[in-house]
Amino acid sequence: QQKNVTIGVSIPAATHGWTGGAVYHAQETAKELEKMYPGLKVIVKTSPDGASQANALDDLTAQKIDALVVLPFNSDELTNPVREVKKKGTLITVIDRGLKDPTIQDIYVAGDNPGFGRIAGKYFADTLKQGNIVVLRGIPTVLDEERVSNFEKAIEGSGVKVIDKQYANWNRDDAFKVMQDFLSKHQKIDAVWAADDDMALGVLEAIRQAKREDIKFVVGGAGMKEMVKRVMDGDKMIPVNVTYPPALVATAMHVTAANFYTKAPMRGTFVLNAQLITKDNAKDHYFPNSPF
Amino acid sequence: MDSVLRAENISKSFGPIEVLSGISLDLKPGEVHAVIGENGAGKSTLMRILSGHLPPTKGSLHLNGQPITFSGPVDAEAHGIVLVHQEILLAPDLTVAQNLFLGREIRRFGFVDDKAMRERTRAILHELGTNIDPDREVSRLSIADRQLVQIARALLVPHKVVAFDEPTAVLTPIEAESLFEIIRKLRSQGVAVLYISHRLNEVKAVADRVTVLRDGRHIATRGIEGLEPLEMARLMVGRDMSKLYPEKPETASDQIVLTVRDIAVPGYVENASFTLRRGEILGFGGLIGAGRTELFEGIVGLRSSHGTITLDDRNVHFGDAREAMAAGIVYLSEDRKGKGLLLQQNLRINLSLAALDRFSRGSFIDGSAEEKALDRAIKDFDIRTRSRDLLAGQLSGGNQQKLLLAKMMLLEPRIVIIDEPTRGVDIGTKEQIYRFIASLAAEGKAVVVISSEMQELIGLCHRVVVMRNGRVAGEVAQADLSEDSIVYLATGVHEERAAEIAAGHA
Amino acid sequence: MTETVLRSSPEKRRFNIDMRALSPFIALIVLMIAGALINPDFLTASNLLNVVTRSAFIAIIAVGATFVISSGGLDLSVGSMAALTAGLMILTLNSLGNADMSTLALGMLAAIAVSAACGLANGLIITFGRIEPFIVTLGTMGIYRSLVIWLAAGGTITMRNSDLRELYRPVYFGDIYGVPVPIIAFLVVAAIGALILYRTSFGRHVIALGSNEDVARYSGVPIWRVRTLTYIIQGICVGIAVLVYVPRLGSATPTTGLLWELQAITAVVIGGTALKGGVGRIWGTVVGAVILEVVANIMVLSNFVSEFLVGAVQGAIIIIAMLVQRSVHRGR
Amino acid sequence: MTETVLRSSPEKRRFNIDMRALSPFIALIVLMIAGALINPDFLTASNLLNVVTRSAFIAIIAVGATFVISSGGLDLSVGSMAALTAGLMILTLNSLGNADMSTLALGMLAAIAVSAACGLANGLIITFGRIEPFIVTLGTMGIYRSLVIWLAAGGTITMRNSDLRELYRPVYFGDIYGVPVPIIAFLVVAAIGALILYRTSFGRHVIALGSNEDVARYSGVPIWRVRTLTYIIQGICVGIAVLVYVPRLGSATPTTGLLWELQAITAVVIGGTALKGGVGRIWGTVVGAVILEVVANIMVLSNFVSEFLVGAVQGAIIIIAMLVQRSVHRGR
Ligand SMILES: Nc1ncnc2c1ncn2[C@@H]1O[C@H](COP(=O)(O)OP(=O)(O)OP(=O)(O)O)[C@@H](O)[C@H]1O
Ligand SMILES: Nc1ncnc2c1ncn2[C@@H]1O[C@H](COP(=O)(O)OP(=O)(O)OP(=O)(O)O)[C@@H](O)[C@H]1O
Ligand SMILES: O[C@@H]1[C@@H](O)[C@H](O)OC[C@H]1O
Ligand SMILES: [Mg+2]
Ligand SMILES: [Mg+2]
Repeated sequence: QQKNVTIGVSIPAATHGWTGGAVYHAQETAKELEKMYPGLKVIVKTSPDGASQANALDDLTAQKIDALVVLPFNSDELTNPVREVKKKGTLITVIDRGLKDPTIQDIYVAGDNPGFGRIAGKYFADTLKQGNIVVLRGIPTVLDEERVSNFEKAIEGSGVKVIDKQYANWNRDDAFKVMQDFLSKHQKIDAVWAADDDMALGVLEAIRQAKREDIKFVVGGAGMKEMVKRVMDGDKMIPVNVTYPPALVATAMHVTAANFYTKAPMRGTFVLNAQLITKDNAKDHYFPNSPF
Repeated sequence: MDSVLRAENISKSFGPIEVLSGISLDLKPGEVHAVIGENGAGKSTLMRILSGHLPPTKGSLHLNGQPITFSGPVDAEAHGIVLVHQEILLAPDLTVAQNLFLGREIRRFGFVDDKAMRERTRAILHELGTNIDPDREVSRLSIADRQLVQIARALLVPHKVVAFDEPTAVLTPIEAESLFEIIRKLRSQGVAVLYISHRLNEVKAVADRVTVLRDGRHIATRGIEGLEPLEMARLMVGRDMSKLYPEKPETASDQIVLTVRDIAVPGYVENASFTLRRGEILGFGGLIGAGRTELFEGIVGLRSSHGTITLDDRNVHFGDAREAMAAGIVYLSEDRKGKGLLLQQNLRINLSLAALDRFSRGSFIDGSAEEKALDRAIKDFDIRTRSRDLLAGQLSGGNQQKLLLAKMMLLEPRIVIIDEPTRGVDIGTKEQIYRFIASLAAEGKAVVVISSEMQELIGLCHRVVVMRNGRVAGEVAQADLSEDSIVYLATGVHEERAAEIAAGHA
Repeated sequence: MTETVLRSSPEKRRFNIDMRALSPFIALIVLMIAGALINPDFLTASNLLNVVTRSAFIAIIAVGATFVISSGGLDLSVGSMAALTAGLMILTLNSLGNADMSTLALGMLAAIAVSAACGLANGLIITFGRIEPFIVTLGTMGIYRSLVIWLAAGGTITMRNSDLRELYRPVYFGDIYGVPVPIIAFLVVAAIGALILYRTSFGRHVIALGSNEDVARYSGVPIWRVRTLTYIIQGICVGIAVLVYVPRLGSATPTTGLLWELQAITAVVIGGTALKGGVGRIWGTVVGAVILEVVANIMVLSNFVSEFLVGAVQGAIIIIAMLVQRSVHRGR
Repeated sequence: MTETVLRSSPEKRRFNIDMRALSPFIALIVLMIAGALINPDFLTASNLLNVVTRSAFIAIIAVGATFVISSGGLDLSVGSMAALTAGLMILTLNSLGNADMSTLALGMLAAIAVSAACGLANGLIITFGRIEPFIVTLGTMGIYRSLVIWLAAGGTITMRNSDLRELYRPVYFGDIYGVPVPIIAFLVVAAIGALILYRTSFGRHVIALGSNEDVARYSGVPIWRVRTLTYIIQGICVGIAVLVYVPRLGSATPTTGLLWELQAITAVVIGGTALKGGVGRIWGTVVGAVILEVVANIMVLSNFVSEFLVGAVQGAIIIIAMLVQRSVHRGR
């Protein structure tokens, strides 16, 4: 006999590449799961900012959901609104950006923002050892701050020095402009950390235009397929990448659904560690059919 | 002779309010047909219907004997019917030449030919007796100049019928005379001219026939022979109008309330000095652009100015109109649409705007006190409005002037400066306003009247100061008041020569 | 026939006027019918209360924007101002540290003081610098936003004392006789706003200024003071909105209040206030804010729109809502 | 003695006008001096060329916005429209697939067609629906943006054929006698814009419409056509901007063109075009766009502003630039 379950999924709206990927995976997974488990209904909702996400949570609860899968816009802001949902007896799965109060969540599918910064930083310290680098950061948010501060911690003590950093909003165009200006300003730049593949693309274009030979490499992040391909092909400028797959939304949804339809109750933390993608393991991270 | 344009049984209602009922009028080529009537009689409305700006509610129009309906003013223009509006309808940001040719630009190779348009503008304006710079933005012209531009615009298209709605209200006699020349020329070319004016002497001088409206009804149409201004006034108002100007009140005292010494308004006025006494009506005369408006705007703080102003033996300087009002001085702008009234708001809000403090109970406005004040204003100033819910912009031109007067008088000022007090006001109301001004003086208030109507200055004022070119040219005492003495001071030359200069034949 | 001419006139016109003022309400009703058809849960009391409660922030800010816009101005900085105010308020609460009423009161006072000061700054630069409000408030939008980022060092400013948070919670989550506090707050703000705009000389001056600045000046309206005051009122409204906002999410981030200016202006315009000034409809504004929130709510409740297309449907609905309004007072 | 009757002073006025038109240039020069003082690299040819090249998109879009705004309208949808146009153009190129000139030409044609159609849609809804342009274009902004996101299925729309990319690249990165192509493009667009606005009846009608709609109507200006055309011109300008934009990064993302509307409007206003309509200054607009890009450039080149505060300094500089302009023509 068929079991009726409703899962609400609340994630940030597709405002740029990575979130776009997340929405894509959420929608695809929803269809997949509904086919897999008859009786299951998955409602995916996106919100453009923290306050709207809190609203969306209200509205999802109004539709009587059994479980909530949420990628919080912001840990601090969403902690209480998620707690409210929890109070109604809903199963809570949190993705990526954790809540202030971990007791709220039943399942946690962790992305690893500090790790994302740390691994990249470590790569710079190990590979470059010595030199001046510039950093392009994302949109002023907690996760951006976590990434950048951990990056800086990781290069501390090495000979690698950040000579300039600016926000480029996870945006190609902004990154292109900022990089152009960095190139005017600094006669010698040894490498660039762009903290996101969208930005890395803009950076590469600016370097190509300026025909500068001093920059040894650019590291982006989040594993956009074009970039992974270049790592795989051994592009000197893009030696590595750091994972941060938007597909973790899919993982979280699968785990949550399984909680209702398999015998074993799913509780606990599933960590998707940030991983360094190198030429050797790149093919494991290359999904030519994903939009991201 | 066949009529060129004929209106048959025209009625017009705005919502439930009927403002014209069953008007018939026929217009012959080569005649000047004047339409007169009190403020709010429906003259402008009739003109708008004839020129396609408004559709009639009932009745029909016939052009050269054929029934016709206009889809809009542009359509009417295409049929040779043009209207010079009572209010200024020009695009303020465009230059004079651009306005003249708006919607009918002269083109060369697909582009506008500014040079040609500028030349034609200059020529037409010259014909009108003015040298307005075709490249000047309209927003920077005086109202008089705007009116001339508007007339020029109407004359630019080929026309069979030209309607002038109070064209001379803002013009000085010299400019008016050039306009009459034009009108006579039009007539001689077989054009039919509709002419609205509250200056009945003008009507007598230019019109061939006169139609009188009252309360939206047709009262009479007469040939001009034997129809004297006095009779016109009687037909309009429905009673005898023998005496326009009241007795001048005695200048009660020699007590000087306001002394202005060496005041300058940068760019407009230099070294102006005069004194004003209690109970006095002081006139200010001069040609357009003499700087009278700017002088007083400077005094009351609406423009930056420097010099010495002494009010009751105390030196004062006003930073804005509010301070002047607090000191008991109010200034009524000549530009009632641009600076006097909020056209998009109703009568009540307009009436109380300057004197809101007087309508406040505690922190709040007392709506019923406002309503009462409106009742009183409608009565005292004889504001003809068929519904008190109208917006100020829906009042007829003359009634707007009355509303502005009522609004400023709520401040109970000691010194009243009225810029062009009777512009566009009908003869009956004129008389009321004159009596009102005289009574203000009789109460011991001091009144300044800035006017371009020589007769008004002579008939009303104790003394007239004349300005020329931004300076005080001289003063005419009561005993010497005459048109000639004012014109002499205003132009520096005697009258005939002044007319020549104005016409550009200098 | 003639006798009706004068008698019926005031009623008829009243009726017309009322239609204009009513049309946002009618658009709202049409929208609600649509909502009910799309999802029966829409009409539940709890959903409706949620929606109206949520609209409180924007509604309160938009009441202030009604003053600014009807005087012929514009304020793009309200969203950033809200973020800065929330940030400084939380920092004040954190530094005072206690979990008692007086701490809360002080924090609230600080919030209102900050937002009023931000409004004052906008007003002074606009009136004395004589620069287009669009540019000035675009500039201060950047300034206020940056200050939050800087205060938060790129991260978040969060209320630390959880007892204080509990104490403060009812300001968003509580209710009085079943009516949520935010709804009461926004009704009170709207009522006071309406009183000021429609019943005081200042309000009259605002409208006069927006209708025709010259006429206002020649009528002795203290232009500069009135204009500056509208921006201060806008600031205070932002402050009040923040008071209601902070207990909800308990923190301020660099993205707090993002695009609220657009929403506030939209609410004002939907409510029938013209962007060119001279007309101000407080109650229309409030309805406009509710409409915006209802549209968002329907988007979440409906299930047939791909998430990628939500923005498109939302945009289309707002345009359609305006068309509905238009057709209501087509007669004019 | 003629001057007795007429006392106009045309000389004085000429001078005034020129100062107004010149003031954005003066603000730019002041800014450039500041830039040079802050970092000597600022004045290098390569930096200046970069900056002006970058300003091309906004400048081109803002030329269109000058038409819309000086006719009394507003278009908030340009950023989304740019993204949608870029997306559809790339999809067209990808589906044609070849790496030759005719493919490119077809793609470009498609881009202009799409953006002109978007502009037409805006114009028709505004003129026939009689809704405030603010609301209509806010709505279409959401619609166009959503469509890109949907087309990209959340990801990125990228030019697939790398030979075609190489073929197309020079349109952004190439130069003619040392002048980068985008600079040439924007000068040509501005020149044509100026020609249309100042030298054709249509341009005259645009200004008349913005100055006083009633007057324009009575004068036989075809209001509806003129208004709709301004939005179509805006659309075409967006299309041209996209032609220059796409070869730069070869892709369209959901964030392409984000906030361009704000930048375009700011450029227009800095350039001296009033938001209320009736004045249009194409060259001022172009300078305004360059000013915006220079400010951003100086921010990155300077060493003493923390990245947290960049937005604040940027906002302050824009306000100061306007104050400089003001003081230049204080005389008025
Ligand atoms: N749009 C309107 N709505 C309502 N009433 C109007 C409207 N326009 C004019 N009226 C009314 O129509 C009547 C006639 O106005 P009209 O302007 O034709 O008078 P007029 O004879 O030209 O007066 P004046 O000499 O003062 O210019 C007035 O009572 C006026 O208030
Ligand atoms: N906005 C303006 N900008 C520049 N010059 C102006 C402006 N308005 C008026 N002027 C000019 O200022 C001068 C004086 O104006 P105005 O005609 O109002 O004087 P006036 O003596 O009050 O005359 P009147 O009252 O008969 O109109 C004229 O040369 C006029 O062209
Ligand atoms: O939006 C963010 C994305 O751009 C970044 O790369 O990873 C984390 C996401 O939240
Ligand atoms: Mg009239
Ligand atoms: Mg004057």
